[in-house]
Amino acid sequence: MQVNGEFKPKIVAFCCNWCSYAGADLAGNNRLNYPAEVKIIRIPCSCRLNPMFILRAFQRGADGVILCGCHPGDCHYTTGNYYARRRMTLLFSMLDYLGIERERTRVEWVSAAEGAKFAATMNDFVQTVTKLGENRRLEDLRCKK
Amino acid sequence: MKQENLIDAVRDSSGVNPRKCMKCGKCTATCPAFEAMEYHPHQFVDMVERGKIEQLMQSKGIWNCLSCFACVERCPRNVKPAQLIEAVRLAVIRQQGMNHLKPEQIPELLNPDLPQQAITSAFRKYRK
Amino acid sequence: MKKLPITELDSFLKSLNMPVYLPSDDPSGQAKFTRWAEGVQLTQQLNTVRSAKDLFFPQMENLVDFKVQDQKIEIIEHRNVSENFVIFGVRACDAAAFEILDRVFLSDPVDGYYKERRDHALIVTMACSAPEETCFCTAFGIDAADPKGDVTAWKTEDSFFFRANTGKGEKLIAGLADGDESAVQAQQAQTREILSKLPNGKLDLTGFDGAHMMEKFNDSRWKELSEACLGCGTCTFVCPTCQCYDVREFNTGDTIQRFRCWDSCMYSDFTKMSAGQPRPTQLERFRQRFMHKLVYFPDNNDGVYGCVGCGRCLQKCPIHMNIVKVAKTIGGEGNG
Amino acid sequence: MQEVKQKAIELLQSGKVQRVLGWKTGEFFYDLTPAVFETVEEIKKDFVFSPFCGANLSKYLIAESRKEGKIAAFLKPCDSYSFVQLLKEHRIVRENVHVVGVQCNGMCDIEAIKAQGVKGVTAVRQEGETLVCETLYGEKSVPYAAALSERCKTCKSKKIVLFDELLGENGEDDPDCGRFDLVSKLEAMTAEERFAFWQQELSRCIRCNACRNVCPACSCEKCVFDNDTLGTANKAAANSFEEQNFHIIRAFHVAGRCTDCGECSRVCPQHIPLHLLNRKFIKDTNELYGEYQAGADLETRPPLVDFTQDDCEPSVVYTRGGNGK
Amino acid sequence: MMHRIGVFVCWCGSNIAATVDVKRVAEELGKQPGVVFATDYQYMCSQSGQELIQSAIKEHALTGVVICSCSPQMHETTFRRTVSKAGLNPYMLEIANIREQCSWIHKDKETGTEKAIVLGRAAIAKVQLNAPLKAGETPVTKRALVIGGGIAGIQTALDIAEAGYPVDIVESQPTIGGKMAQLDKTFPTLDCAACILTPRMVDANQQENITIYAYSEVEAVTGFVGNFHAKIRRKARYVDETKCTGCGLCTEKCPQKNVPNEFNLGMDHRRAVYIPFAQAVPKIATIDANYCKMLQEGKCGVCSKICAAGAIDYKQQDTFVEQDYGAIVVATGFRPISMEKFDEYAYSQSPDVVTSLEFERLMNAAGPTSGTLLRPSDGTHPKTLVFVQCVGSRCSDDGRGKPYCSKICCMYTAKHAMLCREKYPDTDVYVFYIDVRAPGKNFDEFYRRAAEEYGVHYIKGQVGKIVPEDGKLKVQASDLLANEQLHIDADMVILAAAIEPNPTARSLATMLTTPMDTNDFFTEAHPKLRPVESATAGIFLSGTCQGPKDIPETVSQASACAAKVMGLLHKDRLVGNPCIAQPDELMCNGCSSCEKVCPYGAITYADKEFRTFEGMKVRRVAQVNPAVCQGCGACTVACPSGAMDLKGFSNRQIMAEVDAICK
Repeated sequence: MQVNGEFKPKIVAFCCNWCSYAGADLAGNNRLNYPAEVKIIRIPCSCRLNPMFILRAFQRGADGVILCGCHPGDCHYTTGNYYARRRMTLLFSMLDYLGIERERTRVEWVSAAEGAKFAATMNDFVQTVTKLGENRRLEDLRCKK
Repeated sequence: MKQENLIDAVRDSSGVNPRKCMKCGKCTATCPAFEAMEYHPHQFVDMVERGKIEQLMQSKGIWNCLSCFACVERCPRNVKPAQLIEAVRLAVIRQQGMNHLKPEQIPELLNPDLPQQAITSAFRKYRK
Repeated sequence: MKKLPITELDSFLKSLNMPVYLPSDDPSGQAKFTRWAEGVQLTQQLNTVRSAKDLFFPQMENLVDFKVQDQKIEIIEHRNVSENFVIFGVRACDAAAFEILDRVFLSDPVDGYYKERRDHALIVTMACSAPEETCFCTAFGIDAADPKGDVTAWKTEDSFFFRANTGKGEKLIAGLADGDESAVQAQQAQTREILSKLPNGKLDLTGFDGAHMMEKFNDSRWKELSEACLGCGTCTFVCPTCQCYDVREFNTGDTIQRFRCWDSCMYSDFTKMSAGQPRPTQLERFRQRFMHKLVYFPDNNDGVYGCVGCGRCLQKCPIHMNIVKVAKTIGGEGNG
Repeated sequence: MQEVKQKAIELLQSGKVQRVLGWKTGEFFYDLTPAVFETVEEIKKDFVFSPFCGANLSKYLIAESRKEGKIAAFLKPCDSYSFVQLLKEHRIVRENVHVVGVQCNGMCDIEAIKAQGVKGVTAVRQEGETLVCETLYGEKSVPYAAALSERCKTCKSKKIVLFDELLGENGEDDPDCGRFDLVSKLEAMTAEERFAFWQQELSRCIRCNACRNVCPACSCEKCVFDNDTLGTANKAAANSFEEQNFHIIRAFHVAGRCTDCGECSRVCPQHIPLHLLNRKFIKDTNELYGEYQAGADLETRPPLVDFTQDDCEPSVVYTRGGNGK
Repeated sequence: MMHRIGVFVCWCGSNIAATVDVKRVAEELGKQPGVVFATDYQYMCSQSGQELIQSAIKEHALTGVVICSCSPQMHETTFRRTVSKAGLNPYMLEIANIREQCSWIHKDKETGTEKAIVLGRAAIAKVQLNAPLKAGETPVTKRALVIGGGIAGIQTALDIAEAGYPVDIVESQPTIGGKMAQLDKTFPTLDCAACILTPRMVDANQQENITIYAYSEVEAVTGFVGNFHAKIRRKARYVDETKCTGCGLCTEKCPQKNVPNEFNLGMDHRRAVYIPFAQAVPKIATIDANYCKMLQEGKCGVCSKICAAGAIDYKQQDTFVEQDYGAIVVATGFRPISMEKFDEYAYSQSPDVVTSLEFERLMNAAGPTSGTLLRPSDGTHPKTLVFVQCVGSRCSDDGRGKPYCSKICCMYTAKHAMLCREKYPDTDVYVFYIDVRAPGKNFDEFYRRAAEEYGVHYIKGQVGKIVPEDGKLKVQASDLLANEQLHIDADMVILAAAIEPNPTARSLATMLTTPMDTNDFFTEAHPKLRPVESATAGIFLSGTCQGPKDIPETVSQASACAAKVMGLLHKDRLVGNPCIAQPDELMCNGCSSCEKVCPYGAITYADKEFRTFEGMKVRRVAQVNPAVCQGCGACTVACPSGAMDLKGFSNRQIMAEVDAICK
């Protein structure tokens, strides 16, 4: 999205309820700033993230999608993030294979205690996606203004 | 150079954030050149933090730091005082313009009592 | 009859000063109708993978938008006014298919979207010189060596020959030099010779009519014919005469776009209603497609079959089930 | 070839099975249709096994194995992998199927023959390594190898993984078949080149669903792309996004389950090399999580429903494979 | 059905209102399709705020509620109760987090407001697709498991047991007691650790409701809150617990004398068969298989011969106990970090450089020197002692130490210094500190007494290096206040080593699926409001496994933890989470993908008959056990047909949120 001639990416962050969503809350508690372009969707576990949701986000105009979950081994549901890790690895690889910029998607493990990491991750991700510019390769023009 | 620019220059070239210092003094405790420095490592960090760069630049002590990196090695907060000192030296050298010391001049200046570390450090200081 | 050296096709198309669509090979080597521009070459292949119907009845088109602003809805209709355009190189079968589509879309109630495009089109057909074994246009009385259209074209070794069939066509080729018909006649004779040898060219369709409707409908062999059908839409989508569409909506976030898109009677959700699916199994869907083409359509349209024998479904069906096999299984004695 | 037909007759005559799943003759030599035969007469008249029996019969067994009585199915190596995968997913009632393994020397493709410039082919005969084609325009010859279906040129295995009886010799896996060569080639391209490649390929998609409907792994009761209540229905490939979306998700849904039978590419009326998507997933899972062949056995956990604690991170994509910068 | 949605925007005082224009948010969201009422209020969570919501629900016949406020982690439960009291299903509520994830991170009001509107829109989009949900119920096993038998575990177990519930303590060491048993005196009262701890150990042993599994480890835990199932490995002691009387004769006669005594931190030796200390509970001998000649070489058998009770059993094997529990308490404690990486302090070069815990043993009457302070190197009486604070604590460097303050060092160092000076007035005692942190009750007074009454030299500054030379320890340090570098020849140096969580905690956390922080301390469910619960329901935290603590704090947390456990065990049934997986049987094809990824084994399959156009057909379809499903959603993605969905986080709901956010 262009705001006053400046590109502001749309970022969808899927956060698992137990670690990363709480980590995002902690970032808030500690007043750690990160760009407002990041909007968080709460999911119970990183393994709830269906690849269809990621593609849907891109279709609807997202420029970057990030999944945050508990660190491997710390999943609230024991093994959810291990499955998420494989699914996302393969999906990202496929997107890359189709020539879609590989930096538009990311997975980061953020625990409930890592408010600072959450903010830093979001800052970095927004910066990366801003550099890439608007998502053109996986866009649905019908959904663009 | 303006004051703020100097502070930024020192912070940038050292890559050190002096605010991380918790003032434990372990750097000073560990410094082998303690006696030769009018501003001891922990003070040095504090002065950078307070922006007293020009005062440090005029200090003789900065040339007495051996760059042994003991303070860097032992600092529990990863503050790296020696790198700040190096950055201040650089700031001084940059102001001197092209007044470089040539490597071949160094042997004449050498004193048998000078520690090896200081020679290495001298190269670092003057080849810039 | 007008004549144009092959080498001058580009300058001729350019001189027309309107959009021209012609079959051209895409990078994968398949022919498809492509908007002509400098460098777009006419294909050497017999026919395009998809028929020319796309140009009048595109696979998807928006009909109307419902724009949602807060709690209000604004309705925006899509009525694109077309400019005149030329479809160049339509084979006899596809040209005949236009007439079938016309019967559907131009009869009352007229489909405005289709009519708009149809009215603005000039059709330049291209006679066949090398039919494939899958061709059976002759079964429907189509002469591939002398197709219809506003203008008919023949392509020989080095030249195109054009004959105008309508006033619009006349104007289109008015600027070209006259040419001798003998080359065309020679080619026609040769083509007709091949056409007479087409393996399915004499497909016997007797009995496929309204009078035998229930007999055909209740034939027990639909089961074995439909057994292997995958229920995909390949045959319908490559077919030049299939004209069914679905109307669906897409929510872009602030606008509901109502669009229509090709549908296939082979799909399990075809004509699905709130009460359910009127043709619940693949057998019924399969039967529908062929009954429509061979019985219902001619019964309602002066005996005109809903097939032009282009052979695309014979080539493309993943399991090689097609209208010829159906006609031969359920149809007339003459198929032997 | 006659041996196969003989076996079909024998099985039916002996009462061992009540039906036979095989291929039925067509109008031409190449347009064979999968068919269920119930009488010896039908078999004698129409059963055929030839180099044009490309269609994978396994998927039909989902429905056929649930019917009364036992059915004999003739499965080629490729088909047998699909069969085992379907068994693994509890889609086929095993006891109702009598599997006859048939060896295959690679199936021919009429489109490959036509791509050699042969038009109007009406009949064909094999003479050594050559296919002699009778056409409307006289006789033409094509090397047998050139007539092979694309997928058969990089055949991964001639092994029939499961059978009740076997006609001919069982073959073996061919780890050097080079089936990933094209994938590697694509990986080595830049992201821009890959994007251009796939745009050009996928833009031809007409969403006829042939790839999905033929796929033995796509055996869902209802596909997500047909599901109106789920909000994922997608009937027309309205634009490049929907083309990408459909094919990415379809490939993802069959990842770890796709046996690489190649039917998707065979049936695509637009010749989109869809198998290259599935092979990408297979290549990735092999490289990242260890070799895995769907349908090779009934026990091994497919890579997407498995994990190890030290699996690579998704960031591996940023640094791995072709230098897509 | 079109929902009638109410939107409630909370100011949270100025917490939200300062950077989000709440009025505009309410106004904008009020225009959204389906929204029939929108308002803002200062504190939605207050009594009057909740009443406002309730009256709006009734007045406007709302069918869905969106509250734009703080994180759902904070008040989701509160607001669910609120809407439920007004007659709405509690799951017809969605919360837009506009505080933690919006107002608190954005400084610009325009930015904050815009984002709050988007987040509100997403919540509205989601609530449109919400369906009333009803939670299932599961019974509660009225028994608790306490992992770790230190003072924290003992206290928690005693409190629970006294409330009448059975408790099992699993302790990996041969005796309960933990680190506190190794301490000499305790600050700030200077009462002896053993004197206050051992009676509690005995109580635990005698309490009828407590079963102590010492020398045991938790092998596996399955299940969920109220219904855990644990497998406990009882390691072979080679001594029959039912026969051993704890007379200790074997521990005197065992010929294997050179086993480093871990209770005294290796500063003296014990036998291969041993009882860690006199007051051990249970007081049962244990044979150390690594050193026992009989077990290693098959020769010896002395202990067996002299044991009157016939308790020695060289053939003993590990055994397993399996038990159901309603709640699990983690009390795995801490240990001092290794000093290996701190070469500058010469810990590995000189035995006279000791850690504080070692110093505790050197001062303890039951320790290796029987309570006389002697230099470990030569047994002489040290004259000059240097205490170094914060060794490895507050370190943000490359992984040598820990970034946190270990909390207890300031106080125990003051205690050590004070005790030294008291017992040996001829000593010079220096404490090098960065800050002295003494915020507890009577703590600062205690520290000041050390400095003022006992003449301990407190020097602000750190020790830079220690070099052992000529029997002395050359200490080089800084005195920041005098701006000097000090050189002290010390006889002994005592390092206040940072503490770290028990190394087994990480694997336990994985087993319990309980989150940990980067330092391997267990994370509490909320740092302020739920300090003794873990984020995993039914798992509670007691003592230093959650973070550094001194004894009084540990004990109070242990009791708080017990109270929470009792609260849980008191319930007969637990209302479950209704947000669980649900298969659409019409779409399920029974492929088993979902079952393979379910961590709880909640999915089974059944052959069911379905009416189709071709008659009745039997298909294999997935079934979810609602009592076992925890709602992670792994199955929903494994399912290719989308037949498996998650209530409360359905495919359509999440996609609606995506759409609303990207709009």
